[in-house]
Amino acid sequence: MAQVHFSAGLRDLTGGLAQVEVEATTVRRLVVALEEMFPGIGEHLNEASSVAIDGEIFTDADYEPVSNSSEVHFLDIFQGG
Amino acid sequence: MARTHVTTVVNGDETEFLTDDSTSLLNALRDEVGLTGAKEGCGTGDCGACSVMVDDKVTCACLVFAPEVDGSTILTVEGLADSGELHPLQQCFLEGAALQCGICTPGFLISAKALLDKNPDPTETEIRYALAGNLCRCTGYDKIIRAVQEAAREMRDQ
Amino acid sequence: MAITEENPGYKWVGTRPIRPDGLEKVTGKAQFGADLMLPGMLFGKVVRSPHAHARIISIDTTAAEAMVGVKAVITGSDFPDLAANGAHPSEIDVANNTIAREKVLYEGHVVAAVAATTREQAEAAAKAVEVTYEILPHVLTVDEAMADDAPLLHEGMITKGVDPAPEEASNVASKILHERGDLDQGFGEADVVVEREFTTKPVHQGYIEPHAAVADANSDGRAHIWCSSQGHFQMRAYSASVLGISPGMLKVTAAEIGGGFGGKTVIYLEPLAVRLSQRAGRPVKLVMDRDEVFRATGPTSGTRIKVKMGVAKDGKITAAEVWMAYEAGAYAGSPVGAAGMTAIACYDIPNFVVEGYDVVCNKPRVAAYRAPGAPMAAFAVESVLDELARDIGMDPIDIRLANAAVEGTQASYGPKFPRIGFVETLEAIKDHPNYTADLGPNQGRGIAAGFWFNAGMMSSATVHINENGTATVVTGSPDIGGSRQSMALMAAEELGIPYESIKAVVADTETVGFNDVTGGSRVTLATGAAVVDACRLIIEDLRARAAKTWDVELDQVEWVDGQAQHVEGAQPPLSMKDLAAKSGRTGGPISANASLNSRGVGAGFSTQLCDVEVDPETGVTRVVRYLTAQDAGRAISPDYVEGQMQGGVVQGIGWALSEEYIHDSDGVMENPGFLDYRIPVASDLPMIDCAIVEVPNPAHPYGVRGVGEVGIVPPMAAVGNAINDALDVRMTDLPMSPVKVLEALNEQRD
Amino acid sequence: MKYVAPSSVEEATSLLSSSPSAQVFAGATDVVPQMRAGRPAPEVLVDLKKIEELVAVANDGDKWTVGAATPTANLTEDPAFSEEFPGLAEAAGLIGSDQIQNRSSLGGNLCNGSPAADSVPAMVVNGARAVVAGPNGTRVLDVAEVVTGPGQTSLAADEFIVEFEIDRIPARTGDAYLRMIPRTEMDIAVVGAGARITLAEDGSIEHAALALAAVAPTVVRVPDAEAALVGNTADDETLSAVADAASEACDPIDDKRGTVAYRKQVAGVLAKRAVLIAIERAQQRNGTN
Repeated sequence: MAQVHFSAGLRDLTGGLAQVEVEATTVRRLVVALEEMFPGIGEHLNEASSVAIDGEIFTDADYEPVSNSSEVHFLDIFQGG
Repeated sequence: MARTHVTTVVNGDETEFLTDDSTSLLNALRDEVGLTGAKEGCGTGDCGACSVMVDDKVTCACLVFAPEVDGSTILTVEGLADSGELHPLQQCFLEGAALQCGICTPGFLISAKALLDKNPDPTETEIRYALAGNLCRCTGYDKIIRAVQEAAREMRDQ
Repeated sequence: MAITEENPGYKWVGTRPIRPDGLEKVTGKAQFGADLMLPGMLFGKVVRSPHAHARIISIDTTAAEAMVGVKAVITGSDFPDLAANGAHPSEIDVANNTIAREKVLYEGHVVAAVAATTREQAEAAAKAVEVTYEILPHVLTVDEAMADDAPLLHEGMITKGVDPAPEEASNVASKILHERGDLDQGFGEADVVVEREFTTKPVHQGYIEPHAAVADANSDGRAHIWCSSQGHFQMRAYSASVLGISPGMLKVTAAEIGGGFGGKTVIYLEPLAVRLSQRAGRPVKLVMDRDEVFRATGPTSGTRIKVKMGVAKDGKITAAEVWMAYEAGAYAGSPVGAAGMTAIACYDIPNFVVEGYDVVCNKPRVAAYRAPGAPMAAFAVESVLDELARDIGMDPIDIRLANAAVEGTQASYGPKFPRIGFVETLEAIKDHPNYTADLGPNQGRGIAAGFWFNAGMMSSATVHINENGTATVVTGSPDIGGSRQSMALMAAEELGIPYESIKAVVADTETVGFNDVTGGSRVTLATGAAVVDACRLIIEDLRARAAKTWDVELDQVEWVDGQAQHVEGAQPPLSMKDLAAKSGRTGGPISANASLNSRGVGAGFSTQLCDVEVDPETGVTRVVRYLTAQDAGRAISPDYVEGQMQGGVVQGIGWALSEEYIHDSDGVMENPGFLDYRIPVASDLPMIDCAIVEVPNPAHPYGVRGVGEVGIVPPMAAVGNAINDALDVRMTDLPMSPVKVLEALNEQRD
Repeated sequence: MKYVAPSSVEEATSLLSSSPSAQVFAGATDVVPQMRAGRPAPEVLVDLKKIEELVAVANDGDKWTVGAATPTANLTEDPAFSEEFPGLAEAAGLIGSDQIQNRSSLGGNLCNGSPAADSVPAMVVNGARAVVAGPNGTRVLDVAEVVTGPGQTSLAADEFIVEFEIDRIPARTGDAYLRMIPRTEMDIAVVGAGARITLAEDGSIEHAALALAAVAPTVVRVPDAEAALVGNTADDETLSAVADAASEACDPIDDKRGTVAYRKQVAGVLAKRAVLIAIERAQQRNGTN
């Protein structure tokens, strides 16, 4: 099961949970699973977050593979200069 | 209002143009003569991107009214190379990576030429002060100063 | 200076040849945004609000329209109502920032635009547009904007990120929060705790080229835009959105760009130029004056930041508490999010809370500026860390080494760091002679560090092999600081042909696949990866053609040193030139495209060492020596890596000492020119010594990390720490101007 | 706007008299930025640079005359002038970049009426006089009498300055000018201080002049500091009195470039430093010219 971590800002949407374990093979499926657990979070994750999988940050990472040992963090989107 | 007829020598060529009296030399060079090498960065003499030589003196073309240069000789960056052979400053800017975006480069080249015309062996401090009227936001000036030092060296050795 | 790994025998990567576009730029031929002239072209001029906050009661354009030479006048009503079309709120903000509808939200906000035959006519017509305003009370700073009874910029703005959501609207667009561990416990374990409050003013990117756009609209609704921007695909998308048309109706050609630093990732003039051109039926050029650039385009945020940190005697940071409020300007979207993620990212801190607020106020909408958000936070955190090191008597490098994030550290913003080079930058400073150089009277030395994510995002590249075996590398990433060179160097390395045989070009939106903006330090990494991919496709193709020529299996052919070789030497090699000359017989032209959403972004770190001399009687601070060490991953083009490092440092020195937006009490900017908005000039500075650190990014074919941004993160704290070292005064308000330094010295003397 | 370039003083005065909205200019280094900032353009812009005596530097043995439109670069690059009046030459040389130096002039710097004009304190301490041309011929007045307030002069609308007269510097006399700017170049003075000192044969101060820029609506003399110096040497007590008097003479404002408190304090610092440099130069100039 992938370890999914939520930043403090996201915990309003997870009922205060900082971490959950989710079975998924891609980021998109992971988000679908999270939406089932925490209704409303999916839209936020799709719109306002980038994702780090095992330390590597992705934008628009819907089909990026996630493994059972993956550590996944959703991050606020930021802009470069 | 009738426009003023101005006769000049620009980069070695006799050049005539018509201009409004309130038009700057910079806009006349860019719009009427078609030489867009000199740039407008501020329009108030604070950035040096429009530096040109008027009768062998470096100045900001944005502060000169176009009719003032009637009878004058003007050098812009387009006239710096000699029949396609780059001026040592141009070559040293290229080799020393003394430009990033390149918008300030024409002005720096003209100012540096004005300096080396007067002072062929300037110190680093003299170069820095002579180029203080030319703003560069990309390079932090380091490579520009080095390029001018190198060009001065090469020109002295010639 | 390769720190961890020697160059693995690269022939081109890491060399310093002349850049591909250099000749045009030293001879005045390069065409920047304002340089294009088209037949029949009109000159445009924008009408701007003189008020910081006002309701637009009416706009009367009849007098302007009647003037000699005037061909078009437009206002907000000439653009679609995106809100009614259900557009995303961020798109609506972009549109409203481009041209105001009901309200103007800052001095300089566009209300109308005109196009006329000459500049002078356009300027006169712009003055003749009559706008009636109802002036509203304004707020200029986070303090004013967050006050209980503050006038609101946006009536319906409810703070995001707060649970439960507030019922009342405010000027706070959002709240961010990062926390870990137990703050009380952490401070309890500390031997020394320092708490300080810092303020910074908005500062401008200060590119020397004002924004410029030329548009030529056709009667079929299509239009061609030439503009200087950090991303012409982005300009196309934004323009299409503001104009309410499909992006495919617009073709955007990237002019050369005279500096951006993040400030040209956003849109100002392009849709106005298109609409004027449509109305007039002629091409229209719009160019900003310098004062318009200052009044209406992208500064970065003014901020208020509070930092409390504790350390144990051994130098370990036990806890950190950071509170920050960032000005967004007129619309939500300050870089406080990135500030929150980067503030303490250099260090492994067990207990922390980082809280931030995105606050709108009546100033121009902030735009990205080099590592957006990070420098102000670093100023605060690195200043406090300096003070902590002094209090426990520890060397400033050693305290950073004691806490430095390394591979596997759980970053403050969440994930674990992959291989990073922060420690190596600290060591590079420590090993440099500047670290132990003698200091004179009234001189001091300061250290500071910084972190930036760098970015990947989307890029496309096309590589063509010409009939003589030379190559053209086509990308859609505007070249701000020498990226054509890094593209050409990587292509030369891949293809095995000389750098001089490669032409690297930046193509328009119809000639190459999509590219995200030149920003986020991403081009060498991501567009570079697309170039590498395209080159590898070319090589596969060339091997296949050689195999065909020799009538052997593909696996019998390898590509070495720019030629196809038979693995057993059974055939004389076929050079790129040979294969190109016969391409018609082996399958036609040799060309390949690659498009990607980049993977493998590698974080960047910089540590900097600054020596200053302060005049104790006037408060004037001069930087006398400067060293910057930055992990480039791999320096593809060392000249331009150094250029990025040096340029970032000097922008930071300006931010530290002399740059600031100054507004009067009416919210009118008082220093909208380079005379009083003081960016550093050549005589203000010493040479900027560079130590390029190379800890290759394992996820990139050449180890690239991205170098454009992190260099601006440490300088303000490095300068402030040096001033403190010189005269024992802790400066907490940027810029550290002579007035403020002298005030601090006077207080110290009293 | 019409541009005209008369070739004689008479032609220029008649042009000025004929158009109420005519304005003279030399280098336009202030005129152009002011027009860009929205000041209405004059109907007639009179270029003074084509009038020979306005662009000349001469020494007739008793005095120097400097044409009012002479580019300040000509002045700083004149070795004899710079040697005699290093303070005035340096002050003139501080007006902007090299590009500006080829356009800026003492006449323009003065008549623009900025309280922060660098060359004005240096001219004032050197007793410079302005030769003013008008429809009724010329008159001479002290430079200190020309500017009456920010952007305002005592000249009539149809008058302009032809040249400046500066008496040759006496023996044992030196001048100096210092300014404080946040950067090293390209800034307007936040505080400026010009000093001129004549030493007696015994090394004490025989005559002193001190003037400050950017600390009041016009350049100000500091008589109390001058009095404190005369008859004394530059000991700590005297210098401290100079600094106090300079600070006291200030009537500054808070603006984007500096604060009242800062200007007062730094005026004292620069006054002291300028006096010391002037004394050092006076000591080096023992003989006559």
